[in-house]
Amino acid sequence: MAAKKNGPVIALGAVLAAGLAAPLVTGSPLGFYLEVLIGGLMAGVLYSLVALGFVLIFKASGVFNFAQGAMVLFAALALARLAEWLPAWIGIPAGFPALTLAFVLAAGIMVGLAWVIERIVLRPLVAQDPVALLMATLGVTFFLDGFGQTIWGSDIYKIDLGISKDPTMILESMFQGGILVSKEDLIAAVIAAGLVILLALFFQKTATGRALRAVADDHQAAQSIGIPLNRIWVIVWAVAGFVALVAGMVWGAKLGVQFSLAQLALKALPVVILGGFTSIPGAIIGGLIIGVGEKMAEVFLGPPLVKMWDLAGGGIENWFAYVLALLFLMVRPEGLFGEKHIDRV
Amino acid sequence: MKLRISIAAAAVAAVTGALAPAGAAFAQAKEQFFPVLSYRTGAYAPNGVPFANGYVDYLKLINARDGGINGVKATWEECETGYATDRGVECYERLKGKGPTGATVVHTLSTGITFALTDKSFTDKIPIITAGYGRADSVDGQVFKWNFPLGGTYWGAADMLVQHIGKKEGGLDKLKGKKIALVYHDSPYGKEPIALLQERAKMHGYDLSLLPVTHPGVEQKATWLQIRQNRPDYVFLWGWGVMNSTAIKEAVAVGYPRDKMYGVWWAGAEPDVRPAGDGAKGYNALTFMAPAGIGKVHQDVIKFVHDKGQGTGPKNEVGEVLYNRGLVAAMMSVEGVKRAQTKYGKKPLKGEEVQWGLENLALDQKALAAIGFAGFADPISTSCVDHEGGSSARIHTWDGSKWVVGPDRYTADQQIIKPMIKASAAKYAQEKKIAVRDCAKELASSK
Amino acid sequence: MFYRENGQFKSSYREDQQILGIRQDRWFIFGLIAFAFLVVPFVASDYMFRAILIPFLIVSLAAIGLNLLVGYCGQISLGHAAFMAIGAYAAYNLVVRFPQLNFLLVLVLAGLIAAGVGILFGLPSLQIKGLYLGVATLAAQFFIDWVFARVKWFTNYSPSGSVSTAPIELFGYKFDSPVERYVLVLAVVIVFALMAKNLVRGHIGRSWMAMRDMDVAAEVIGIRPMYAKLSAFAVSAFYAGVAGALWGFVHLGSWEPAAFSINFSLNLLFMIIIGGMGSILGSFIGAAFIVLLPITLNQVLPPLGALVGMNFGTAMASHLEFMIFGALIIFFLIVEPLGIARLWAIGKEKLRLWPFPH
Amino acid sequence: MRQRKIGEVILDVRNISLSFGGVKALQGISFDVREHEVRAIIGPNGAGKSSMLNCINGVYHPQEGEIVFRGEVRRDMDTHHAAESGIGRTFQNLALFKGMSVLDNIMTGRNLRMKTGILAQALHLGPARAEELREREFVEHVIDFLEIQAYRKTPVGRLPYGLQKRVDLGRALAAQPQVLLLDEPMAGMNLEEKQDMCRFVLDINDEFGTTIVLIEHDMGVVMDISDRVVVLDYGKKIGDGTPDEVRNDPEVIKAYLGVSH
Repeated sequence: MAAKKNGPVIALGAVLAAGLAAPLVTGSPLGFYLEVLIGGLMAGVLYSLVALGFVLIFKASGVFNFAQGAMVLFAALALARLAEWLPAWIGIPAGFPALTLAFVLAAGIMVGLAWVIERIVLRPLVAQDPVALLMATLGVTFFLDGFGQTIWGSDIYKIDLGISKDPTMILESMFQGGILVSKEDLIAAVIAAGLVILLALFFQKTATGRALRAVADDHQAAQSIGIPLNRIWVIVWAVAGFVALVAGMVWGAKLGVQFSLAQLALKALPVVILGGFTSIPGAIIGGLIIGVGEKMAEVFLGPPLVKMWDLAGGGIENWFAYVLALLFLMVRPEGLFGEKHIDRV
Repeated sequence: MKLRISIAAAAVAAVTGALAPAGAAFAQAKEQFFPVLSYRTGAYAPNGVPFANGYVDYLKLINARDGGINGVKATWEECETGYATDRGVECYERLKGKGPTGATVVHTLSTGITFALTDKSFTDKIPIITAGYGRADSVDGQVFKWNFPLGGTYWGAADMLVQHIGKKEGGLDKLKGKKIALVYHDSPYGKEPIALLQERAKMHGYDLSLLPVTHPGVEQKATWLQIRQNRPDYVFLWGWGVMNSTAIKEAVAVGYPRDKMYGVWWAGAEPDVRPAGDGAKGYNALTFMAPAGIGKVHQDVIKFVHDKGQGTGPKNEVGEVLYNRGLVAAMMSVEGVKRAQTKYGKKPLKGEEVQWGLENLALDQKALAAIGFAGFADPISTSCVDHEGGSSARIHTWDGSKWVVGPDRYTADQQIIKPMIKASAAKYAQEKKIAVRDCAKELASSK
Repeated sequence: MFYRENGQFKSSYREDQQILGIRQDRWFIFGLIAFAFLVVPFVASDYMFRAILIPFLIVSLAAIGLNLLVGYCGQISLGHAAFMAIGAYAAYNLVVRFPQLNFLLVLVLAGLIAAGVGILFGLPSLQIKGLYLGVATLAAQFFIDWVFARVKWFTNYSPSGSVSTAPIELFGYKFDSPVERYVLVLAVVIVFALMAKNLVRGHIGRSWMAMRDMDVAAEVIGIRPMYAKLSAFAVSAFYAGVAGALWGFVHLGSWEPAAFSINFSLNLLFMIIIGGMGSILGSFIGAAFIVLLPITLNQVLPPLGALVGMNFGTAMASHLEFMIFGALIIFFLIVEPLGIARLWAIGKEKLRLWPFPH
Repeated sequence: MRQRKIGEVILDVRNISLSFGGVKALQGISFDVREHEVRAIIGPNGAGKSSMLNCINGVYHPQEGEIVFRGEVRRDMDTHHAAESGIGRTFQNLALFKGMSVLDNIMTGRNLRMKTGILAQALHLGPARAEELREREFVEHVIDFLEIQAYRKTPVGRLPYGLQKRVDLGRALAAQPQVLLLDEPMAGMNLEEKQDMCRFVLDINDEFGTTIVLIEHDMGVVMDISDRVVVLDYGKKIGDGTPDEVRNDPEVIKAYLGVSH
């Protein structure tokens, strides 16, 4: 019975593992292979950060928050612009001090935003159909896109964390040509890991965090032990806003802060599908799988495909994540860490 | 409730406005109307804004300094396309009937919109200027009566880049076995140069790899990993908006030398390099018509427009690459009208009349100097057969704080491009069932 | 007072099953159609036709298609524009390769090809539901976009990847001017809207709605989920395909895959949610809302700003447009989560009693 | 008094076992149902009654055992096959199609018999129209029978609970099943509504000759209207026989009254 159910999962895993190993077998240099792997992991970290925001909100309020991407953009814009303006306004030195203060202010703004969203959007729609709530978050997305550009501007802005962008070579003795890593990527990974630890501590050790977990498990039970649902929602949206700020900072530092940041958020959907809608570890591992999968596919699978069918260029990473998530769904509908759901009649 | 009523009222107003015969009230006004399709929001705003500012500033200058185009006041209205084709079409439809004579000439500022409007131009009879973009085959004025890719096309641009690296290598024959990667925006814009690069690859034996980047272009990790693996000798960058700066950043991250990177002229402006910081040092791009810098026309803009508090954008952007290109684009519109006025008189002209002006442009160095564009625009001389009017460009290099223009001027090799244009235009004419003009005959009958 | 059904008796089941059971409704709709055919062509401007009416009608058709799937059958699709792309490219290839084909036939064939692809991407719906299914349709969106951007055959080896269509000709008559095109689109859309209405009031429509409302119960009374879901995907994709072909041939004239991007898909979804899920009329209302609102805001905001002494540039107007659009979506959801069509129905019910409160 | 005699065994459930994960919902249940009889399944909450019905019409697939329906032996049923071969069903928690009117809900019961294709439907061609009218006529008959004429066009969500139950019954009835599985048809009803429902159940049995398998908690009702009773407890069968036999079965008494669980 168990073997029968897990059969397809194992089969898919085997195919993926084989795909992962294939480049090595066909003679790609190990050093380069590792670089692609690292590149994929780094992209995956960024996906994970956005997916984390989705999962937090979905877990606590059952709302699929389409606006997470817009929140990332909004937070990043706030951070970048405040860091730029603060020195002129209050005369603190530009660079790290201004950035720190800007970070604190931006976090405050995200909390305020969470409060406003709860008040104006979620509260009137409480107990509505999930689709209506999803749509409402789409409305929030539009609003934030316009509002963010109005107050922060629509140019490309820099977030300068003061990290060198030049790559460094490591392990040159082990591989021919060495492995290229960028310090920026490493720091991004460290920040992401730090955030996850922080969240874990928050959920495990603080009273609020425990309350949030209670809500996630059972709304009614949580209410009956005296936790006001409204406040919980504000808190969880604020936490998601904070996660968005961190994601925006890391992304913004890497790519520059611009309107298009919000578009990357769509990638979080396959990530949460893969990881399960309610699982924080799922969001992280899902993000990494998607990141590695699509970079590997693009670099190693793309060129042969282009040759074989005489395509006009590769670009399969555009759909790879979704197709991967789809395949995965077909064999395991509840996601990696999701809860299984049985229909009752 | 109140909100809803006012929305309804607004909608009614808009509809009736659209229904009313456009411009009846202005029939007597001595005005020439220029629609301005721009994008000041969205993923491409960083590049769209300075261009639009330059364009509008020049029209303001014409009115403030010269009192209009030979006494005909320039009017304009901006419409936000967001770089989206359907919005662009809507904007065009909205603006084309405005002013006493309708839209004079339209700059689409997007290859996608160009494709869509080209179809409509045959019935609307409004010329489309695509200075340095648009469809390459529209050089053929016999098929594309209304399109004017003035000053250059992407086929020309790609050709010049190949010439440049050929020269660097010590001869085009030295390109044999070299590897060139094209990193391009995955849209008609980015795909246009492929045909020419493949044609040239056949001639010189270099190896071309194609690396598309999806809109908006912030995800290029895999692209640059491939570049790191293949180590092409040169990378051509055909990007727009945030894609360009991202490409440079990713190049830094994989350690690809920036001085081996060559951008098209839309990937060689300040917003493309500034976000990359020091990493952009050594990056090259084509520059056609208008390099960065201040010339006579800029001084005029500052004096007549900005100093009067009428500047469209911030003053310090005057003289930047894309701003200058906006100025040049507006200059082309105005010069087209001026030329047409010599035939039809100094009054508001119809698009159809301006088409003649654009087709008979003869802007030599002297004429350009007279309007303040010395050093900021190249001579243009168009005809019924050739709607491009000359195609030349230089390479400029970012030194970390400004663009440094290289010494060599390249001209597209028409021997290669002409037949491609002919073939492509003929295919279009056949698909669309368009009657091809006979330029020799038209010329004879007009004399 | 005026909207009352007193004295309108049904003496047969057939009469009772009419689409518009109430006489006033019938007059209203017939009047509207007559107005659209007989009056609009003579009074509207080119701008109205090309920038508003034609896109509105085509998008309505696509929204009807999506509504059949999402609103009637309860299967979410986040990638419906991809099926429009299939229709558009299918039509393009049919016309290029078989130039003598009648345009109406091309439309139907394009729809059928889209329906085939729709069935293919509907297969996951047999196993997964809700947002999970949304991912399957997103996969369709991105994969199909990619195919048309990459496989050169589909664009007839066009160097720029953009395709251009030939002028539309039907029975030797050329549809060149905006008015002619409008009438053509109007006729197609009305016919297809009527067919959609017929479908949803018949047993197939009932099997879709049964799947939507309670899939287990539907199975128990003998509705095959596979047939119901896949037929919904097929019909829905068929509509999208026809709409896509019209969008390409009649509205754009030339296009690239970006014309059918994910944003288009999301917009279609907005339309049916704002207009009303499970309502053909709602599809039209939603399409009107989404097509007209941004354009109207874009045109109305600057003069309104000028009235209060503010001068917004196009950038500001465009940001405001985003904000108001987002705010209105939220507003409508709060006022009536079931869409404008529902508000309309409530209004009609009130009108029936008017001027008496009970 | 009854017009139709109880006949041969029409449905035979043999040794059915069903488990979810580690939870054993049913363990080796066997019983039979004869044609035209009213068969009740009773038992405390969680006894596995609904699971039993779900196995019979294929919503759940038992791991062991077989189901014989009209001589056809099946390892497990699939829902569609069950419906097609004449097993109808109502639900414990209302499973009506909330977005549809009463008429449409009951019309779905006729879906099995409606065969016209998509194109005929879309174009509203003659055959499609004729079919629709024909089935409508039958459905009107059901509506008359259940006395819900006034609510034909009302969305079912707006009806009071008791009437919704009736619509649920009507939908199942419209399919003209040979065996009708009723899952707590009277739960949550007041006395009057219960009496109505009893009358309908008996009338259906009588007028249409439909065999009825019902789950019910109200012992009074069960004892009044059923011919034979199966008693389940914790997934096991603990009693089977006529109401009188069951009532006096010590096992059953223990399960119901004795040691509290």
